[in-house]
Amino acid sequence: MSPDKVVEAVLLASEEPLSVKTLGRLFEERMSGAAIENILSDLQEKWKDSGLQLSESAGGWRFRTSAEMKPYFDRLHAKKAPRYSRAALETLAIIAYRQPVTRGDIEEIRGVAVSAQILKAFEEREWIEVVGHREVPGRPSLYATTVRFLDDLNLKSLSDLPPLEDIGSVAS
Amino acid sequence: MSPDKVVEAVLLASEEPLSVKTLGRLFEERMSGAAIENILSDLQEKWKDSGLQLSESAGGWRFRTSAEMKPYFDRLHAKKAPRYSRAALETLAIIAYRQPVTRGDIEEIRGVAVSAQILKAFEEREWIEVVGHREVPGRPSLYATTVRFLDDLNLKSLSDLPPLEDIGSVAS
Amino acid sequence: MITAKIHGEAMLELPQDLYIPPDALEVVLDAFEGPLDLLLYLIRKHNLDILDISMSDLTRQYMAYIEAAKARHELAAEYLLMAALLIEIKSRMLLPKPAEMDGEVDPRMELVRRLLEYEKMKLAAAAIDALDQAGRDFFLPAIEQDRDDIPERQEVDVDELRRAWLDVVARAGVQHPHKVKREELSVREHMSRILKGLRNRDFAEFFELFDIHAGIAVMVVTFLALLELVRESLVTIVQVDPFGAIYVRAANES
Repeated sequence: MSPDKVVEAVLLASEEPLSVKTLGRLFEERMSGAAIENILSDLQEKWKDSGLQLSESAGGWRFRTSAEMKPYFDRLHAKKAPRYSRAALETLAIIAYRQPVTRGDIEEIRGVAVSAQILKAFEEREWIEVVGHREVPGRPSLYATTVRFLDDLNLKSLSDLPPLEDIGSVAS
Repeated sequence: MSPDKVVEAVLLASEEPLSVKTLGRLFEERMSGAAIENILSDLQEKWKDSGLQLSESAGGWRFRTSAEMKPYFDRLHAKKAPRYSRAALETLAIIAYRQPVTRGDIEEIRGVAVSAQILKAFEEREWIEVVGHREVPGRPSLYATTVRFLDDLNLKSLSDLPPLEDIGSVAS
Repeated sequence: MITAKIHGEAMLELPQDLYIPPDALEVVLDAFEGPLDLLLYLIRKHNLDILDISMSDLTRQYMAYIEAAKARHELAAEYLLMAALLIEIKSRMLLPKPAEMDGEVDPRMELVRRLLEYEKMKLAAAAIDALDQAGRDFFLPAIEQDRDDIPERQEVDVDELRRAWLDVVARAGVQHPHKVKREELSVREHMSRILKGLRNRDFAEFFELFDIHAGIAVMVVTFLALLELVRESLVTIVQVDPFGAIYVRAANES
């Protein structure tokens, strides 16, 4: 099978994004990064106007459905994916923009208690993880976002998050 | 987006096989079974010589990886595998350096029983094989390593295994 | 900007006298994510300048709101804590400032900092929610891989094997350990090879076991392997007639 067909099939069948390096290792005679990148750009071109798109995010390369496909999937899935509550989204935003943070830090910013369930739900989705502990009494866990979080939002890095708005100037 | 592209993307991104009827319902103006079947057979033709095949199973239509892709997935998943236990490694080392040996020989050298599972696992991996039997009561199997073992460890022959000249100093 | 909704209608005006229909209070309260959120709402609704908040206006509106809410609702402690903070800031601002304390920090500053940080995060939350999300706005290919018969492949490298062997020997407390050299390993390799060759047959002719093209060294090693196999009683060598053909057979075939 030709290398481009192998890469295409592996990317379509992989549960996670794959790096150029990992893709190179697919072949008995390891393939150079440049050769893989050539294949990737050919594939990107090939799939350009279709329902799937080859795109790069933090974890590497993978296919994803294109925006035009959404209505079809909405018809296919009886239930729409639930949206997160405002409390959950604010918690996630604080972790994403202010990481690493403790639960106490989040509560301080939001001005209210943060339920353990919210943190657990994001941990189970592998969007956040404990990256350490702050050396204060109780050694609270420090949370940060994961590569999976970036992948699921199709971002290459944290700096691709929407920029924080400068509200002070908006208000005055 | 053209109907064939929609069907292709939905099949590629669906976790379950989809029936012709379900595929017909994807479209605002429901599509007839005959029209969907046309699309499916075009897609089957399109993907024929690639790493994925469109096939029909009991639950409906879905893409699956073709048989030729297996070695690539093997390589892809191999690197994430856990490491062997100490008992397994020692058993393998004894077979490699002292072959041909019986299970009794291995137990004598290690000083503890060797589980049948360990030998079975290496046999299944085609790293060791029974090359004969020792003519003692019970006629125990004699194990030796295989060519596959050498290939997998990237050795040309057993004499490429690291020599053990410094062993005296370790043991005394 | 917050849009608190009462009975599905955006509550655009918070009346100055703060009359809120009693049955709407819970709904209103639920629309806020805490005291900071409520304060931001009041500030933005009344076009107060967040950098120069009129503490008496803000405090009055906040107090009126939570007084009204308290009548129906067990108010979360955070709301009361904030009330206390607002009153404290207000009273500190009312105190006449002695001349030498001109440099004192504006008591509102900490509150403003928190409000700005909270509002930033609130907008960021909405911005994150607006991003395309896997499983909601786009989907990932989900193709079943033929994998059930792919065994788990553990890794091993040759150095690990070497260390494992050294450990075994060390543990066995062998006084004069066998030194395994390259030559000996080739002998062992040929021992295995000869046994493999004899697996499915009664015997092999002696000369068959030697590959005359492999060079003299390999032939010697093969011969040594054969001798070792005999010594370990793993094969027998038979010669029926003097100077006749020599046959090698696996011991178990006898």
